[in-house]
Amino acid sequence: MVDFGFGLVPSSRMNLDLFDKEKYEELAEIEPDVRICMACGSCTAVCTAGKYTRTSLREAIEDIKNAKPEKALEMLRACQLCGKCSMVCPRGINTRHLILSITKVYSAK
Amino acid sequence: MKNNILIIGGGPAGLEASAQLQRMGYNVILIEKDSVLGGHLAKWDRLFPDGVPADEVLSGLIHGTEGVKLFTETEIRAINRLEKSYNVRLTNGITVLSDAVLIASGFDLFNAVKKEEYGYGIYDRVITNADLEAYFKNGSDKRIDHPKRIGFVHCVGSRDEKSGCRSCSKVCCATAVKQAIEVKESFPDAEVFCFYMDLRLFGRHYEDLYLKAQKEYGVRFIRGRVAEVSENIDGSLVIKAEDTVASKPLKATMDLLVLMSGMRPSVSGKAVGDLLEMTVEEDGYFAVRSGIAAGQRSPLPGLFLAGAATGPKTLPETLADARAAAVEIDRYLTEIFPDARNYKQLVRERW
Amino acid sequence: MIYEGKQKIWSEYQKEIPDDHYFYVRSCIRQSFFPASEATFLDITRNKLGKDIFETEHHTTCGGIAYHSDTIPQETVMTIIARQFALMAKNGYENYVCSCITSFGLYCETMETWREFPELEAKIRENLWKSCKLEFAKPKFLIHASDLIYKYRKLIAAQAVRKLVNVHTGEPLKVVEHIGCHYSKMFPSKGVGGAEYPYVLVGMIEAWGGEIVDYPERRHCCGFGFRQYFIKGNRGYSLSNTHKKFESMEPFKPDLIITNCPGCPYFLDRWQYVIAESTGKTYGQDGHGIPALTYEEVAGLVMGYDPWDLGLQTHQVGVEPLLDKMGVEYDPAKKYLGKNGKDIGAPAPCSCLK
Amino acid sequence: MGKLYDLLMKDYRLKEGLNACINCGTCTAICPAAEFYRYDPRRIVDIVQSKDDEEIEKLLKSDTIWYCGECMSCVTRCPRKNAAGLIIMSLRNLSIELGYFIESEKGRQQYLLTKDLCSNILDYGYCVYPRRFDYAGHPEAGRVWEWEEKHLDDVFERLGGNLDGKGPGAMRRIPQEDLEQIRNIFDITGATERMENVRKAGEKKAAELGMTVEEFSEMVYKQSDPKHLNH
Repeated sequence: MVDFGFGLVPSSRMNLDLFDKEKYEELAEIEPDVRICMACGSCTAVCTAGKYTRTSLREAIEDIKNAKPEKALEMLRACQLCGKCSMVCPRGINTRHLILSITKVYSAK
Repeated sequence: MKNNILIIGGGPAGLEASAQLQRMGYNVILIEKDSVLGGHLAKWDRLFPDGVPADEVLSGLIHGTEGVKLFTETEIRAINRLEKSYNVRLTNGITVLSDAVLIASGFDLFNAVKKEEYGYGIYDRVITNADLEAYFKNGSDKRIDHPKRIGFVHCVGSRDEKSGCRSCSKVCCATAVKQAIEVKESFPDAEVFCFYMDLRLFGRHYEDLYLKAQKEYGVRFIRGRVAEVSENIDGSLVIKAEDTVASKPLKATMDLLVLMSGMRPSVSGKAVGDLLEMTVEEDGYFAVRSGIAAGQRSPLPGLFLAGAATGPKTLPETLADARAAAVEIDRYLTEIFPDARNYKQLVRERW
Repeated sequence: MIYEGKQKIWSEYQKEIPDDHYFYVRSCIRQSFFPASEATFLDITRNKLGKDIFETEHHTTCGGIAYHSDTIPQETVMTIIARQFALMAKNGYENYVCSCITSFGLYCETMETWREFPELEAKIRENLWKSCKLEFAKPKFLIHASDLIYKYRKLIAAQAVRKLVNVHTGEPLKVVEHIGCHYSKMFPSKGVGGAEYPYVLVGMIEAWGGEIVDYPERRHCCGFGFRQYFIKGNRGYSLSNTHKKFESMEPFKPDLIITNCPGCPYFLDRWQYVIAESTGKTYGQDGHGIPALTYEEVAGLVMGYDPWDLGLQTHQVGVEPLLDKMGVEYDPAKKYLGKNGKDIGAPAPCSCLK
Repeated sequence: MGKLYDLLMKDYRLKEGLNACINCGTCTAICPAAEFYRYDPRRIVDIVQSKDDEEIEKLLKSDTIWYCGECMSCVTRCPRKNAAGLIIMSLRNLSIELGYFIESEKGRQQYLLTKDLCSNILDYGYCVYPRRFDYAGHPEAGRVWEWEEKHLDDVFERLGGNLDGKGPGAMRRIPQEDLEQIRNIFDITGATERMENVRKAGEKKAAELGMTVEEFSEMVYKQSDPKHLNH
């Protein structure tokens, strides 16, 4: 193989065809409120961990829906489960339970 | 008080205004260019937010027009303003001397072919909101064959200066959410996506509909306008958008894509307006007399407007408009019109 | 795919193309990499179609590549363009035909900007006089050279000795068209067929007997990207965009790619080579690539020009499978000969791409 | 608010290219650069229309504005008739004028681009000149170019070209008087001055990095930090 000094580079395009519907249904089974997030960002705005690390529940939910669960787990790794997000969610999502559920479902191999 | 009132357009606005004015004792003449009454409502299956059948609403409206002189498949050939009244020649040969005229010419659905990059009329599985309603009503459309993934594209011919349509069409967001639910009811295994810029769910119960679509039907809402559509070798569609919440481009394969065609000013309404030299605003809809308090009055005395002739409206808004028009017409015909000596002055003061 | 739907759109984007008397301006990239294409174009228009098409040795680059690599100011490129236009007028022409798509787009943009900002036009007029002592002029018609071939596609078909048909099966060849981005993406009305379903190349293929295949990434850029190619460190961008197109067209098994932009055939050709040599992947049959030709080359093939006179040997992707399908007679031994049969060697073989 | 924004607004490309953006993302959705770089043209437009000088300055000094390939595909898509590509061009223009371009790895490439492309134009009247397009620097040009490069005169003669010849034809020698006119145009429209400034900025940067101009050029030509790319 010839080395040209450059090569194909990775694409940022999210491919919804890769979305794992079964896994998502598994998550929605134990935490149905994952469906009702409006991506308003209130959770991220008040996130204690988000101040110092790249933590965002809003992004994590998006990542799951955009077929990037590994990124979702990364987004939640620094979460301390302080629960501030559950106080501000306009849809009343039990965010702590959602975070725990995401970790549980998507960490399992 | 048996003034003649001509109402142009047999859609919801025209029907409701006819019914109200008939009840007040006026002699109402309603003309409709199509062979059936109801306008777009006649082609719709169910209505947001609570899913009542359009047929039911329409038959209620038609029922109320008993006694109204109704001419279908009839348009205006010529219209002249006399001193106070309008002399109108219809295409069916009848001439009407009308003391007040109500234009309820409604809207046209945006011709989705014009949004070329979405491929309506080119790609087999791209349909419009109207096509989907027809499918719900008639139960068949060869383009809809057990789709597993269905996308809804908001803002087609709305909020789009490229297509010459800057304004929001108001009803499409709620229609998309309603149709997303219905399509999910028809195809429970399907994944359903809505691509939107802003969800404009402003009306009563609309937000509930949105919540229901997410919670009970698992509809996925993606904030990002669809940029282009193309066709795979198997006829499925590739759509591209940016998920603007994630700030990343995305693509998805769909078996069916529904374009939410917006509202455009009615072409036949515009033709009537041209006969009367009525002013239209930059957006193509008729101008009301002045400002937000003008209600249903046009700039011309005795000439009134109701419904989507003055811009996109929901059905309840259109009906409210029609009732308001009836009240204003009544006021005009009782307070201004009869006073022959002071007519001009009264028009100046009160029109 | 509903063909009539496309026809409807095509009918809405027809531009006026004058009948005769053209002022021809060359393309930097086409001259450098496909000189025979320009020669063929002039031969067809002059000698086969009998048109008056004039070229002056005094014209230069329009500066478009430098401009789109952000190395010269807008005022500079506009003054160079004004100079080109002035040369046209000076030689008594008003129909400006350019070989380059970057130029074409830039001319359209420049004329539009002048229309919108007359004070800028005045400035350029002054610049032109100061720098070149030339009188400012604007073309009556601005057309791309592919517009001309499109206009005369049926006359060319009438003179053709063969069609874009597989002589062994009788089936039409499957052709992918690739339109240069700057042809109509900025000003859809300036291109034949508009921006979404351009007809300029489709019309040629239809007239010459081929079958167009439309694939999902048809509208996507070849990935040239000016600075994204010229600098080695950026070439991953360019390569990856072409790769994306080939991955998308692969299932359609095209026999041929036809292009109207000078750069695209180079990139669609050479990036296939790089993909093959660095990853082992090829997109044609049995380890071959898919030939990416200029529209002049395709016109020349149907009109019976010798493939080596057309310069098809300067493509890295071998064209022989295409020539075999079309029933073109060629002498493999003459492929790399110089003028009058001079032996000038041959390129080294590729390790992967056939 | 807005000294840099005001400077940008002097650029006709910005006047043409910036209407009110509604952040719909149709530009990013189809942008070749948004897919292969860490890049989002929608956000660039949004930053410019915010008129926030601090953010605009960051942009002007960043790699971000150099990712666009100027294919202008975004222009076809925008529902508000914005042209993200033109906005990028005016940002790049200002970044060069203010000397900010040299701060970023991608911006720095202007040093080589300006030198090569402008000298091609001034010396030969072409943006691309085959004798200056070397196989060593362009291995992707293929074995066929490796061969052509060795036999350029013969290949051009064979293919009906007129390489460095008199009169019209492909790659003809453009008369000196015409090249003089192009030089005049460069002089009075600011291109010559820009070339000088870019050259000086590059040489200064090379000195700062303790490199010779050749070493600097080599680095600029080949360098590509993985941070530009998606993971």
